[in-house]
Amino acid sequence: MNESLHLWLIPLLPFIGFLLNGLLGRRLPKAVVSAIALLAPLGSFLVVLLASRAALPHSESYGNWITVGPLNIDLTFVLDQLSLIMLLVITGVGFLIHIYSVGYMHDDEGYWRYFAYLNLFLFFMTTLVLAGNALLMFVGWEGVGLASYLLIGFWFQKKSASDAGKKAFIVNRIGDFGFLIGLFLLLANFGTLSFSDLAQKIAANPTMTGGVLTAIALCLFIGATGKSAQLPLYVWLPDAMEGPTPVSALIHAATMVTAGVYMVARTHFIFDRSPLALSVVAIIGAATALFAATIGLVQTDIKRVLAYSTVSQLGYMFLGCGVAAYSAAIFHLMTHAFFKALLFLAAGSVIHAMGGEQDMRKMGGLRTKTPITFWTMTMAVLAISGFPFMSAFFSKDAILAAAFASGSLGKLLWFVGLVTAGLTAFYMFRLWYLTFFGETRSHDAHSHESPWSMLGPLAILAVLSVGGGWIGAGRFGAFLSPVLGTKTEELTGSLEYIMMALAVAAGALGWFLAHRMYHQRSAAAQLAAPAPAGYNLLQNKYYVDEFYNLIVVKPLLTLSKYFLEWVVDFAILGGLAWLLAGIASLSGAILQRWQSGNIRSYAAWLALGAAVLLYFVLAPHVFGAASLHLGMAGH
Amino acid sequence: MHLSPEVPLVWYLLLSAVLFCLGVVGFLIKRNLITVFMSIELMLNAVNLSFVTFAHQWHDVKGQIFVFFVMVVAAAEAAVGLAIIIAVFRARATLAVDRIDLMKL
Amino acid sequence: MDSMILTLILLAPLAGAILVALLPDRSKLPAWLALISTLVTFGLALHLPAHYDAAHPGFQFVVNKPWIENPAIFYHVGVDGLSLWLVVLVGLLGPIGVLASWKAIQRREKVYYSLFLVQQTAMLGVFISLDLMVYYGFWELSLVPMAILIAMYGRKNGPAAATKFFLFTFIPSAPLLVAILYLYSRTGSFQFPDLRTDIAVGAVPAGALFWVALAFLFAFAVKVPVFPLHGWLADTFSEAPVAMAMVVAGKLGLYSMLRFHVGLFPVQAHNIAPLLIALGVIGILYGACLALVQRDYWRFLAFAAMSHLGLITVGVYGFTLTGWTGATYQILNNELIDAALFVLLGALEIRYATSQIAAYGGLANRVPRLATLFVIVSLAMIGLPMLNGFIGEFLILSSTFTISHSWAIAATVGVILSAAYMLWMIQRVFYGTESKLAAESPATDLRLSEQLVLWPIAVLLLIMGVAPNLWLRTIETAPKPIVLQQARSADQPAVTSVPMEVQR
Amino acid sequence: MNSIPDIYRILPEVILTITGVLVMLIDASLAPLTSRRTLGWFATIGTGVAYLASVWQLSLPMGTGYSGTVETSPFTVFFHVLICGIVIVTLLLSLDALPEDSHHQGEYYALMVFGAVGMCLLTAATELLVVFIGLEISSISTYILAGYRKQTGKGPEAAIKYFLLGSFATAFLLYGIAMVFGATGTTSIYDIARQAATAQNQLLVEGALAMMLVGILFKVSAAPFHVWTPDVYEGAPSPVVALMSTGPKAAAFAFLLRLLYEMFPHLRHLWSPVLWVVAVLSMTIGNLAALRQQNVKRMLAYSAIAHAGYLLAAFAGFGSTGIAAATFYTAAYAAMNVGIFALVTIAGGYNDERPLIADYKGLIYRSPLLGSLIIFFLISLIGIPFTGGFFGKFYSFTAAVGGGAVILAVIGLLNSGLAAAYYLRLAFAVAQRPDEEDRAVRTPIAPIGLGIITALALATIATLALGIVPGGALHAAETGAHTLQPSPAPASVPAEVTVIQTTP
Repeated sequence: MNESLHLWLIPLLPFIGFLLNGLLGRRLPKAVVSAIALLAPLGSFLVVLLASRAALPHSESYGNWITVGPLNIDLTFVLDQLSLIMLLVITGVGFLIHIYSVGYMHDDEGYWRYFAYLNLFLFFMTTLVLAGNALLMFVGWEGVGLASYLLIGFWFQKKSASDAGKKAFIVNRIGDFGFLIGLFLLLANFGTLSFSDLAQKIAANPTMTGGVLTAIALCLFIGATGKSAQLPLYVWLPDAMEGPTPVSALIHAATMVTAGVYMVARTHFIFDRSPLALSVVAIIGAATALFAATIGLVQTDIKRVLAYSTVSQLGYMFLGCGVAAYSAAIFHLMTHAFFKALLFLAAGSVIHAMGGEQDMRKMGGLRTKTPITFWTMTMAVLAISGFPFMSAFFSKDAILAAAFASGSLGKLLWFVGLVTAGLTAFYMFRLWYLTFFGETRSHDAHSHESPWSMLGPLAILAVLSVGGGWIGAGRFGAFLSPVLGTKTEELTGSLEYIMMALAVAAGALGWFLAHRMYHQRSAAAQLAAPAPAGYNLLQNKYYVDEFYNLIVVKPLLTLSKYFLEWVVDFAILGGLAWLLAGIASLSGAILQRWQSGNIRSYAAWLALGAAVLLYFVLAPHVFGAASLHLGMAGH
Repeated sequence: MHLSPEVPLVWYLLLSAVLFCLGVVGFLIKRNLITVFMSIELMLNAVNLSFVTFAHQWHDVKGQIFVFFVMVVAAAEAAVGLAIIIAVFRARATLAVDRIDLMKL
Repeated sequence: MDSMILTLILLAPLAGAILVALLPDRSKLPAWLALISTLVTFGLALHLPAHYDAAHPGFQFVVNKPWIENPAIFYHVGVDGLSLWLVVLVGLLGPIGVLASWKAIQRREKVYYSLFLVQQTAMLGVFISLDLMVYYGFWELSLVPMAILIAMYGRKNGPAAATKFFLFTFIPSAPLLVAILYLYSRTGSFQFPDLRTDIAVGAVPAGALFWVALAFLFAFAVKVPVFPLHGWLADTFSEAPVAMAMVVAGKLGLYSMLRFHVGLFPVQAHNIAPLLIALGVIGILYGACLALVQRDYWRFLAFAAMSHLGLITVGVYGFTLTGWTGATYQILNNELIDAALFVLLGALEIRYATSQIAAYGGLANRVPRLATLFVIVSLAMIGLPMLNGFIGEFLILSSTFTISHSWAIAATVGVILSAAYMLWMIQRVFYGTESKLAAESPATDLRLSEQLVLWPIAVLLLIMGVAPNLWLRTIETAPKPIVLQQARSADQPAVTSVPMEVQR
Repeated sequence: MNSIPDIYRILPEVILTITGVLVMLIDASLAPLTSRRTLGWFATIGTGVAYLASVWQLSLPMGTGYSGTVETSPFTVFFHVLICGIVIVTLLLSLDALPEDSHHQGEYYALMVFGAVGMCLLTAATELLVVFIGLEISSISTYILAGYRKQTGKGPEAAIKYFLLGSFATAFLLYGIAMVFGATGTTSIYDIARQAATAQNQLLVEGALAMMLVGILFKVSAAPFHVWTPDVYEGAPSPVVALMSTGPKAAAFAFLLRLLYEMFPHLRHLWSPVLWVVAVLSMTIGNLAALRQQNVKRMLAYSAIAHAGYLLAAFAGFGSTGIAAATFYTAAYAAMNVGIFALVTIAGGYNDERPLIADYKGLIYRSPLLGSLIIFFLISLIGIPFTGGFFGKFYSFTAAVGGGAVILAVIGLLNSGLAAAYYLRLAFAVAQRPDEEDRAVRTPIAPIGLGIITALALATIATLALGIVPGGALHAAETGAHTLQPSPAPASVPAEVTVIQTTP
């Protein structure tokens, strides 16, 4: 533990940015607001760079948060290879997106509020990543949920935006419910939540497998599915596109949604001990990937396509984790952050150019009008569809290889991954063609290129998307090994190349089909022709939202309104109280009748009372001692 | 021990109890205020009888003194009672006990 | 000074009440007097935590003078870790209540503020008195000002709600008094410390003790309110003036449960604990579901409060150290949050004169500060980490988890529902398209008197969330003896929050 | 032992009689039209002197006078003070309440004073004859006072009902006295106490107990014999009801205490269950019947019946605790009832112009003093702590629980919970916001004179004092109770019982 790296600065700077902008932003000029907002991520980024030079892992504790009897939670920040990479991605991409936002949100009257929330998000995300114990991570976990709620519902006048915000927060909360139960299990079984202690304790008793650990792992995974929009709880991410585009780029592509993957990686020592949990993670990952990719095929809103693409790519990462290739998953997380952020920002620039239009069917021919956006987006499209030597080519391939290498289930999941890779290529190039090629379908043709403050980040991200793969190709696994351990089975040389070839072939097939469909003929609904039923199903996102409404929301509301409120609260409880009052007042009324006002009836009651009293007092004598004659001998 | 010529005291007590019950029944049955009032006087006199009997039995003059006081009180009650009955008659022009039920419930 | 402080705290609001009653009712004079006397009380109350040393737990600032000799009633007051912060809380709620009703109450201010101060005295009396009769006296006295004010200032049907409120608490307090008298006839003392030792020693026969404990529990459960006995809550919240409704629910009942049920009858309380945990959890879910469908926001707040009080009840009857500490801390949190919500909704009612949620919509633009504060307080209520709601919630749920997994999981579902109904509420009132009412009425944002109340509370919520140890250190000392006593008594295993003795 | 002259034993009664006679004489000599208020003041001063005389009696050594027929002891002094106090307050009340034109006011005051004589005599008597005479004097004077408002239809009806039923019950009492005389040959309470246990014919003794109980329970308006109370209270003018519901009742209870604790302690196994049943009946019937009552005076009549029930509960206590509790309750009850009826006189009007609860709506807005006092007395009647009512009930139920009648205490307290419902209905009607067109708002309240002010002040101070510092009154009640204990029965009555003890 050499000298302190002031890790607390990393989350604190964005928090100060949030406070300044939040409290004073309304009165500050835009320039000052953006200055404060930009300094925060830049500052944190520099501190992270400074800290990366030190010997890792490095943990600092800043005193005690909660101490009650046996429970003892400290404020500890841990910087190791895993959190370093995450921090670099968060603060780096975050900073770029902040710069982009200056341009994108320039004429929005809630300008200061937007940047305050963005800084708040960075504060919580950095806390989540740096957290040394699970409870502190949970603080960051719910904090980013709050930030996403505020940012999705940024334009709160729009009912759809505030609805989406509420939906995101509640679905996240359902995930957090699982996370909490996991925390309680950990606390109940190990008495502590600190990751290092947990790792020691679990390592300390190897016999403890099955039951408890699987339960903990699965509960934590429920939390992850909530936050990272995996199959059961993914419904909030597509609606989250109601928020401003840079928000989608930062939160719903690069950083927040990856928190689930980071959490699984951080607690890999639990998942490793329960194969069942791992296979569940893998299956759900692969299933989500395929499921989201199919929906992505038919979306007409440019941001919805990217949203489903994110869900699909996250599926890949969980597939990676599921087959215990955590370093591959994190590698894909990093590369995905770069090209998906770029895709969203480019889409933002396209929307900006189209004057707010998001429907791809009304776009076209932007290749000439916005060349820089076109070229940067092309880089990203190539990267994501696994074009050889682009970033995804390396990271996705690592995951697929790891999947293929891990048993029969792995091979099935590998095949699903392969198909998804093809689909990914198809819908990305579909987007590419619809947006940039063919003649412009929109009536107001004055779309122009975005200002440099937006294009700069695009360029940087394009470079990272291309180069990202090279950085980690060979060395990524080794770099993360001290934290995540090494992945033993490596494919033999020839098998690996076949894998690569197959992946590239799938990508090419996807491109070719998209080319045939959307380049020669400009009509968008081509794909609908062959399978109208399928098209409608996909168009309506498998009716999942309606299904959830039907199964959960509607019955809950009707139950509580009609049964709980009317029957239980009003009829039974209220009725009971009313009944008691009724009996009392009824008997009161009867007793009142007793006062007939007639003197003789009063006297009758008096006499009756006297008789009863006499009877009670004299009874034992009259009957008991009948034999005793009245001994009144007289003289 | 032959039966002494006098009537055994217990008969007097039974008589006074009967008179008392007659008074009570009279109070319940009679419709006219005056007769109701008289039945109360009857009850008081029944008690006087038992007082005298006990005084004789205990050879103690205290019982008879008690009787005098009871009579005095009965007289006072009669004065007041009749005054009230007159007031009721003047206010309600009736002596029927059942008609005096302005106040009920 | 230490021995006098509690009597001073008790008499300050009473003196204020008499002063207000005597002086004329002109130009806000009663309001200013009330504000001064509540601030004085709060200042005095702050003296307590400053001079309370957590090193050796037990009652401090104790005053014990005989008052009546035949049934031996003593003026015996004192505070320990449990009641210390509750006294400070009542002190804090005083000025908040006065400021909250500054604009809301225009008529008969003299009667209003003197009764408000009498209510403060009664509540302070309940928290500091250690003689069961004096406690019972203040417990009943706290009903009267509340009932009168509900009757006088009721919005739609004051008297009916006031009678319901009064009878719901007054009738169960009858068996409570008989139980106290029975204990007195058995042990010859009303003092809490003596009773505790006598009962532990077995001076009272077990059979009767069961009924006595039940009588105590029944009276307190109605006051909390626990699930089936909550008939009065919704009506009281929708009829009572803001400053009074703020103080009615929760703390009196819960404190009494902790002190006079779990404290006096640990064995009986332990036996009945499962039932109460069940009722608590049902209360959480029941309150949450009903809050989802309420149309009037006062009733909404009533059921939301009931849901959170259910959680505390679960904490109280978890019989773990963390559970008790968490429950006590959560009482503080909840009262603060409810107070803030009451002030905010009161502010809305002053501006828009209706409490129907449907009439509202899109207010965020019209009253941005009010909206921001409402969001902050709601987040604290649903237990967002970094704010105070989360700490108590986590402590209670984690300790209950060690007791029974199923009930703890059911209680944790409440976390989801609480987010649902609070966000639904924020959405309907502040976001979305601007409603007719919001558009045309010339509403202004928060006034100084309201901001003066709300911003300090918001900051306090944050501090209590980030640095809870300031409070937990003292609160933790209260339940320790009971836990130790539990551990000593043979039949109960040491019920701490961690069954396995794996401790750092 | 009888060193002091007998006259001192009955000094208060003598002073009262002189005052009464003088009032009558002066009244006769005054011109018909001049105002009789001075007579009222004269009567009040006379009673005041009697009050001082009875306090002075404390300094006398305890003992009986007039060959054992009257007695002065702390017990009798307590009741003398109480009765004189009640009469003073009622006289002050009537000074302003009686309208100027009501004819022969002089007799009104004289009758009140004579009534006081009767009551004091009843409490001081240790001879059944004197008991009978005292009872009759107080009854007859109250019969006449009940019918004072001759011109209304209800006045005479109340008088005739009270008269007929009263004398009917007194006849039973008399028959009881006769039977006791028959069984023991003496009518002196102390002699009876000695001989009753070993009387030869127990049938007669128990018969006497039953018969005397009927007479006394009627006077106290306990349950089966209560039917006259509502009608008479409604018919009689309010100041008279203030006297009737407290004075004669206190005296009757004093005699009941002597009867049960002094004369027939050995029959406890008989009269204790009877009183248990009567107490429960009176409480329940009194409270239930009052629930639906709209007429304020009738409602208070039912409440008087209920309070008789609470008082009878004290008789379940053994020895001095029971007596002290009952004595204290008569004082507390008297203070409350006189207060509330004084207020009903003012608010309801002399001729009951505003008899219904609805007429009291919004009273606190029209005259805050009157309104808040009504609420205060109603709260004391409910039994809220720190008022006389609470400690009355508290001691009564402590005695009951001490005596083992726990169920009775529970029923009693649940009943007082039920009672809160109708008291609150009146309290909240007074506290409610009046809607303008309401009839009650327009009729102005009579200006409150000096007499009523002092009457109200005395009643309020008494109720508050008995609530906050009940120690003093309770101590007096206890010393009284000790004196009442029967002198220990002589060591042993000669074994063989001579059939007839012939005394010369």
